[in-house]
Amino acid sequence: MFYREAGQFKSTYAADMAVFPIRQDRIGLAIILLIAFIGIPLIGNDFFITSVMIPFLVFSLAAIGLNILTGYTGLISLGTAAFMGVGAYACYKLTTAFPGVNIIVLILVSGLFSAAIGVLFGLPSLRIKGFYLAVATLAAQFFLQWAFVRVPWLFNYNASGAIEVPQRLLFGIPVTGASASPETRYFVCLCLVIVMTWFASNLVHGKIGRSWMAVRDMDIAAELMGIKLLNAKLLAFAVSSFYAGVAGAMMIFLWYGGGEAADVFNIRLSFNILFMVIIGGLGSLIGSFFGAAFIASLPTIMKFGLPALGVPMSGATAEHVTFMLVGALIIIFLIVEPHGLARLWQIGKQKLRTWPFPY
Amino acid sequence: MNAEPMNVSGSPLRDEGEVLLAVQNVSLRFGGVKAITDVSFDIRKGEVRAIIGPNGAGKTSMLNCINGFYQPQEGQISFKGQRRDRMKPHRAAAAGIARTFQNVALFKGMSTLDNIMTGRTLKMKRGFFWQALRHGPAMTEEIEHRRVVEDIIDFLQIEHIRKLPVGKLPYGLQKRVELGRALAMEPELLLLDEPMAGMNLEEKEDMCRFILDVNQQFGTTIALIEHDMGVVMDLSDRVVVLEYGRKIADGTPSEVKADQKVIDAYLGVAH
Amino acid sequence: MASASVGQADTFPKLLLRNGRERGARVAFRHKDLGIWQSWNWAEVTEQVRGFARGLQNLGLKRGEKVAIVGYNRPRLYWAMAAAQWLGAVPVPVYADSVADEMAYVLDHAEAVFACVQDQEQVDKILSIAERLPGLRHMLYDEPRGLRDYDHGKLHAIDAVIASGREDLTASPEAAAALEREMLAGKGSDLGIILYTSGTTGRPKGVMLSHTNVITAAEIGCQFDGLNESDEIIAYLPIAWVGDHVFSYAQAIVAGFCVNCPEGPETVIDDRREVGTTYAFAPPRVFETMLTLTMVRMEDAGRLKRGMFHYFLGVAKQHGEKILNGESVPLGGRLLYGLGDILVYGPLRNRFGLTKIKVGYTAGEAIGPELFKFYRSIGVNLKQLYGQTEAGVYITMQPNGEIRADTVGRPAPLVEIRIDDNGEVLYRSPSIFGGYFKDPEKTAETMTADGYVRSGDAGFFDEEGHLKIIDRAKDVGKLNSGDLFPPKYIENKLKFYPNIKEVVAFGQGRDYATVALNIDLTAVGNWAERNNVVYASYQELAGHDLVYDMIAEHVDEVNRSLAAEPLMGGAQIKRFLILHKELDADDGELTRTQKVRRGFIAERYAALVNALYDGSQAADISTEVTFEDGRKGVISANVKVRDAKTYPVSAAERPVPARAAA
Amino acid sequence: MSDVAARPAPNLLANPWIKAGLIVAGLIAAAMLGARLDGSGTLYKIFIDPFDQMAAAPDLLAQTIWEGLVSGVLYALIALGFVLIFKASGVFNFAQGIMVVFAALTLVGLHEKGVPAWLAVILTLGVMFLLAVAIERVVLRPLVNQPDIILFMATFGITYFLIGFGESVFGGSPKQMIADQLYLPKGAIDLKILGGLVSLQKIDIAAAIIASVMIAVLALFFQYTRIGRALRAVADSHKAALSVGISLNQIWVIVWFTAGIVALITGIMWGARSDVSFALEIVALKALPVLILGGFTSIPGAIIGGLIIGIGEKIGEFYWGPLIGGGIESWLAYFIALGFLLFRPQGLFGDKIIERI
Repeated sequence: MFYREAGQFKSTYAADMAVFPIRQDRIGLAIILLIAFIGIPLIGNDFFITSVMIPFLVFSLAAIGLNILTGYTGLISLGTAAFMGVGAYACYKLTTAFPGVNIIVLILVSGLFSAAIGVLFGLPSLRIKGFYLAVATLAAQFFLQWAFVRVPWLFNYNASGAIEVPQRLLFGIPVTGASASPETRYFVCLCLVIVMTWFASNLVHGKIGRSWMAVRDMDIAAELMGIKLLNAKLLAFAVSSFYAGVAGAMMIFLWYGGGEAADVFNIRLSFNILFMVIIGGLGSLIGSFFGAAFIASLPTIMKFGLPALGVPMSGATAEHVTFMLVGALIIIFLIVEPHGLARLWQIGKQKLRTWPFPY
Repeated sequence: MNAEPMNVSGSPLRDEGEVLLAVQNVSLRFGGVKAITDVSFDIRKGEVRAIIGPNGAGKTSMLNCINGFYQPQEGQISFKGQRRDRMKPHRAAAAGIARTFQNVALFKGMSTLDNIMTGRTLKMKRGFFWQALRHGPAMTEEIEHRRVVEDIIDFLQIEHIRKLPVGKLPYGLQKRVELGRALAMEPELLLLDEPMAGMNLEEKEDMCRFILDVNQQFGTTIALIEHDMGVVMDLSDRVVVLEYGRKIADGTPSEVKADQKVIDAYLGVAH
Repeated sequence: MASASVGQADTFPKLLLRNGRERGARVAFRHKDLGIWQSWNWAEVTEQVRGFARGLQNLGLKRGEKVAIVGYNRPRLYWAMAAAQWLGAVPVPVYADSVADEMAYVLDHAEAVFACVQDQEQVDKILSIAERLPGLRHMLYDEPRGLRDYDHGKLHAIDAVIASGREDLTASPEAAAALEREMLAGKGSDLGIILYTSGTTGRPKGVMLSHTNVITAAEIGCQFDGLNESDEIIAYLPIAWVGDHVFSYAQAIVAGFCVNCPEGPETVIDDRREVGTTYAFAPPRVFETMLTLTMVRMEDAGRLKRGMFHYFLGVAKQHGEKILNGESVPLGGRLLYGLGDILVYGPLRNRFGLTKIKVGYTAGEAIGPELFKFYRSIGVNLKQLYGQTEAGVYITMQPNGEIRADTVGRPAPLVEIRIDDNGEVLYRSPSIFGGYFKDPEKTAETMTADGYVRSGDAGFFDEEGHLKIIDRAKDVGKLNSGDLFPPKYIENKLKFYPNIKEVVAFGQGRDYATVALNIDLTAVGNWAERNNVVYASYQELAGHDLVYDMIAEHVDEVNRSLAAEPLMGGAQIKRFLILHKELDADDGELTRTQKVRRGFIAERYAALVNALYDGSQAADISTEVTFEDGRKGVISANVKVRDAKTYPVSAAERPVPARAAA
Repeated sequence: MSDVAARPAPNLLANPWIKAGLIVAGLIAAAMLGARLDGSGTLYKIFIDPFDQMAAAPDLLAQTIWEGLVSGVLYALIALGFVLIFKASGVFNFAQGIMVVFAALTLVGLHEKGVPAWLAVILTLGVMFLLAVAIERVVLRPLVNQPDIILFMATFGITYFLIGFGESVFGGSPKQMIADQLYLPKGAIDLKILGGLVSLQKIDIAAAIIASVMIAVLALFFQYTRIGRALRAVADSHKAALSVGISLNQIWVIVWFTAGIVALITGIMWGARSDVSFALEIVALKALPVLILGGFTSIPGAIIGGLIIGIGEKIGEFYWGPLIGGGIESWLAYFIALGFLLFRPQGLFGDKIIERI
C-alpha cells in the first residue's frame, strides 16, 4: 500500500545487490533507527530501557550469532549460552588484566576468545550432523558451565564466584559499573548491535554467506563448487560464537552489571536463544530481532501485563502461566508459520507491495 | 595418447585431440558389491563423451570416482596428464571439473542468481575482512562475477527466474539452473548426469542446444550420462558403454550402435 | 514554429549532436539487459552513433541507400536509424514479427542494401529469403548468441562495427572530418525515413517522411504536453510503427528525454513499473489488458478488500475526472478521493507503473469510454489522439481540460482539417508525408491537389469543435433497408466488454447486422473457473451455452445503446456467433497492429457468415491454422448461432446520413 | 549402484577401530611410562593412581559400577522413550525428559489429593494417553511434513507447556514418590564381597528388574502384535505402514502413549530414588548422550548406551573427578559420547549413514 516502486530501477549491479533495494524500506529503516536513537531514550523510563530494550538488544545479537550457525549454515547448536559465557568471562579477565584498555574494544576482543572456543567445539561438525551435532554442542554447554563454577581463575578467585563489573569510562562517561546510566548502556548496546548486524548482513549477502547456505542446502554440491566443508562450518562456528561471546559480555557488563554468571549462562538460555531463532525465522537477520523481541519481552509482558489487565496472579503462578503460554505460543507459531516471524513479515510486506491485488 | 588403446569394439579411434582425462583399470567396491570392475577409457579435450548403459551399470559411480566422491580401490584416474590419488571433490572443482546431478542438487533455499554465484566461489579471492565490509574490493569483485553470471543467465535464457528461489521452480528450469551453476565454474571438464531426465520434448531440445552451445562456444569438454539413445547419438562424439560395472563397448555412436554386445545389453533391459 | 527552436539542427544526426553537446551527461537510452538497466548518456550515444556511421560507411553504405531495421526495441537498432541518417541513408524499420514472405516484400520493395537486425531469429529469417533480395549487401546483428559459427563474410556484429568505426575515427582525423561533412550535407527536406503501413488491404505502402516532417511532428507533441529532457518513456511498440518512431525516437531526440527498452516483450509491464515512465503511449488494447488483469486479480481478493476496492472505484467514478480536470468538487468528495488515493488509486497506478505519469496517450483505435474514464478517474492523465502514418502521426489531440471519451479532440497545432462531402476527414500540415515510396499512383489517390491528405476515415466535428470518428470511410456501409451500417462502431461497442476480445460485424448490403466474435480467454476463463464451467480448450469454452448466455447479455446491452442513437439505431445486431478459434495475425485474420481484416474473415468463414443470414441455428466449419512453430493444421467445429433482441429506435428523426455532418 | 550410491566414510587407515585402538594403547603406554618418570606427580595422579585405587579397593569399584549401572538403567529408560518416538515418527522428542517428570508428578499429585495409589497409577496412565492424543491432534497433525527441526522445536514447546502446566496444577515444590504405596521395596542388601562391603539398594534392584521386564515386554509387543509390526513398518517407511492399513495418526498416538508409559515407569523409579521435581529435567538431558552412543533408532543401543554412560560417568567422577575440582558428572557423559561419535558418526547401533548423490 505504501510501496511506490514505480521509478525505482537499478542501473548498476551495486544498486541491484543492495540489502535494501526498495526506497520505502530504506525510509522505514531510517525511521526505526531514529526511534531507537532518539525516541526511546526520550520516552522510555529507566525500567523500560533496562528491562526491555537492553535485554532485547543483547538477545538480538546472540540470536544473530546462532542464526548464522543454525539458520544459514544448518548446524544446530544447543550451546549458545556457554559461548556467551566465554565472552563474559573473557571480558572480565581482560578488563582485570588491562584496566586501561577501552571497554568496547575488550568486549569485542572477548568475542574472539569465544570464537576460538566455538571453533574447538565445532570441530566434530565435519563428521557428525543434525541432531547428533546438537547433542555434541551440549557437551560444550555443560563443560563450559562447569568450568565457570569450578575454575576459580576465571572469576579472579573471588569468594562469591561472581563477576564483579568494574567501572569503565568512555569519553569520560561511565559505561559499565554501578554508576553507568541506563541510557549510556543502552546507547553502547545499540551501537554495538547495529555495527555487528551490518557486518553480519555483509557476510551473509556475499560469498561467505552463499557458501554457508550452500553447505546448509546441499553439502555434496557445495563441495563440488570447491567449498571446503570443514572451513565453511568452522567459520560459521567462529562467527556465530563471536557474536554470542560479544552478546555474553554485553549481557554481564552492560545489562546485569555483574553477578553469578555461571547461573545465567545455563542451558535454558541456550534453548531460549534457539527459540528466538526459530520463532524469528531461520536464515533471516531481521527474524533474529523479531524472535528476540518476542521471546525476551513475553515474560515481561506476562509479569506486568496480566496484572495490569486485571488478572490477579501471584509471582509464582505468573511464572508458571508464562511457561505454559510460551510453550503454547511456540507450538502455535510453528503451526501457523513454520518459517517464523520473518516469513510473516515478508508475506505482509509482499501484500503491501502488491496491494490492492492479492498477489 | 598416454592411455593405452582400449578399443573394445574393434573400430579405429579418432586419433585427434589430447587426452584430458584418462581412466585406467578402475575398480570400485562397496563392501562386497562391485560397482565398477576394471574400466578404462579416456576423454579427449573438446569432445562430447557419452557414458551409457542399463540401470545399475555403474555410470553414476564412474562420475563419482572422476570428481572424487568415491575413491576407487584399484586403478587410477589422471586429469590433464596428472595422476591423482585420493581426490577430494573440492580439489576436483579447483582442478576444473564441474558436475550436475541426476536428481537436481541445487541449493533450494537460495535464488537462481545466488545458486549460480556459488559456482564462482573458487574464483573469488577476497577474504573475510573485505567480505565483512562488502564495500571496496569485495564489492568490485562481487560485481565482476555478477557480470559473468548474468552472461550465463542470458545464455541459458533464465532471466525471468533470476531472483526466484530455485526450490519452487519447475524441474526443467531447475536442471537449467544447475547447468548454469556448473558453467559458472568455467570448468575444463563438465560432467552431466542425465541432463535430460524427466524433461518433456521441448525442454530436451533446449537442453541439447545448450549442451552443444557450451561445447562449441566455450570449448568445454563434456562427459554425459544419458538414457535417451537419440540424444546420445546426436550429441556425442564418442560413446562408452557400461554394463554391470564393466565396459562392453567404446567408440563413435554409429560403431557402438552396431555393436552386438550393446544391442544385447539394451534388448535385455528393454529401452 | 517548425524548426525555429531547433535552429540549424534540421536533421536527426544534427539534433543528436546538439544533445551530446547540451545534455551530454543526461541518460539517453536504457536497456534492461543482464539484470540491470544498462544506460548510455547522450554523449555516449552520440559517440556510438558516430562510430556506427563510420562503420557503415566503411561497409560501403551510401547516401540515399536504404537500411532495413528489424527487431524489438533495442538501443542499437535506434542508433542504427541515426547512423544511417548520419550518412544520408534512409532507415526502413520493419515489423519484427512479419513472416518471411512479408519481410521479403518490404525489403525488396524498399531496395534495402543493409539490414540491421536484433538476433539470430531475424538473421535466419532474412537468410531464408536471401535469394529474393539480390540488393542486400550486409547484415548486422545486435545479439551474438548462436551466431558464432555463421559465415561472417557479410554478417557483422553491431558492436564490432561500432568499435571498428570508432577506432577508425580516432586513428584518422581525416575520416572524422569526412564523416562530419557527410552529416552536415544532410538537409531537413531530405528523405528521413520510410515507414511501411501494414494496411488493411493489399501490400504495405512505404510512407516517405522527411526529417522536417518528423521533427515538426515531434515538436508539436513535445510543446503540446510540455515534454522535456526529464521525461522517461518505455519503447515497446513495433519500431516500424509511426507512433513508436515519433514517440521513442523523434521526440526523445528532439526533447532529449530518455528511452527505456524493456528486457523483452513479456516483461514490459514489470519493466514499465521499474522505470516509472512519465510519458506513455499505448493502443487501447494495452490499457484494456491491464484493466482486465486488475479486475481478474481483484476477484481473488478477500471480500473486505474487494468491497473497499469497488467502493473507492465508485468514488473515483464520481469525483476522479473532475479533480483531474480541475473542476470544483465538494470537500467531502475530495477527502474521500484522497483516502481512495492512498488505499486504491495510488497503489493501482503504482502497479501499472504509472505513478509518475505526466501524460499518457492512447491511439490507433477508439478506446472504450468506460476504460478511458477508468484510467482518468484514478488520476492518470490519459488522452486520445487521432493520427496516421501519413500525417507524421498527429491529426487531432485532446488539450488538457477538454478531454472527452467519445471524441478525439481538436486539430493538433499546425494541422488544418476539413471534412469532405462524403464525410471523409482530410488534413494538411507541415508534417504530412511526401508520398508513397515508388507508388505515385497511390500517392495521387491519397493527396488532393491543394495538399490535403485523405485520411480514409469518416467523421464529423461536434458542436464544441471536437472531431468524432465513426469508422473507415469506405467501411461505413448501408443495410438493404437503407440504414447506416458502421461496422467498427458496433465492434468497438462490443469490444468494450472485457469478456469479448475481437468482433467482426457484417451487414453491408444485407438485411440486418450480425457479428462474429472472440471471447477473451483470460477473462472468460476466470469466470469459468469461478462458475465451475469445465473446459479443455478455447474452442470448448467458446461453444459453451453459459458463455453464449453471457455474451447474449452484452449484445443486448449494445443493442439498447444503439437504439438510443438515432443515426445508428438501424444497425442493431440481429444474430451473433462466437468463433471457434481466436483470430490470429499469423493466419492473416488480423493485421500486425491487431486490427481485424473484415473482408478476409468474411471469405474465410463464409460458411459461418451464411449461417448468420440463412436462419440456421448452427454451422460446420473447418479452418486451416498456423501454429506458433510454423506448422499448419486444420481445426473444425460446429458453431452455434444465436438470435438477439432488437429495440425500437428511440429518437425523433429517422437516420440522416452521417456524412452530412460537418 | 547408479541410482542410490553409498558414500563410504573416509577411511582412517584401513579400519578406524584398529587405528583408534593403536593410538589409545600407545597413548596409555606413553602416559604410564611418563607418569612413572614424572617428578611432580600430576601424570601419576591421572594415569596411575586411580587404577591403583581400583585394584586396592575392589569393593569400592564394584559399588561405583553398581551405582553407575543403576543410573545407566534410568538413562536408558528415558532414551528408550526417545527411540520409540524417533523410530515411529522421526520426531526428536525433546519432551521425553519432561514427560517423565510430568508422569511422576501427576501420580504423586493425584495421590496427594486422596486418590488411592493403584487408582492413581491407572488415572496417570489415562492422563498420559490423553497427552498422547492431544500431542497428536494439536502438534503432530498440523505439523506433518514439516522439516525435522520444526518438529524438534515443537517438542520444546511441549516441554515448556508441560513444565508450566505441571507446576500450575501441582505446585513447584519437590515431592516424595509414593514408593511404599506402590509396594516398592526399601532398604539395602549388603553384600560382603571382594574384601569389603557392597551395598545394593533394593529399589535399585527393583528398577533394574522392572526395566528388564519392560524392555522384554516391548520387544514382544513389537515382534508379535499387529500394531507392533505396524510400528516397525512405519520406522522403515511411512508408505509401507499406510499400505498395512493403519493410519499414521493412530500409530503416532500409540507410540506417544507407549513412550508415556515408559515415562511413568521411569518417573516412579527415579522418584523413588530421589524426589519428584522439575530438577529432573536437566538430568533427563543425560539421555541425549546415551542416544548418541546407541543411535537414535536402536532399542538395544539405548540400553547399552545407557549402561556405558552411567558406569562411565560414575567411575570418572569417583576416580578422576577430584583431580579437577569434582562435579565432572555434569559433562563427562557428553564427552564420552562425543569420543565415540568421532569414530562412529551414526552411533554404536545406528544405521549406516548413506548419502545419495
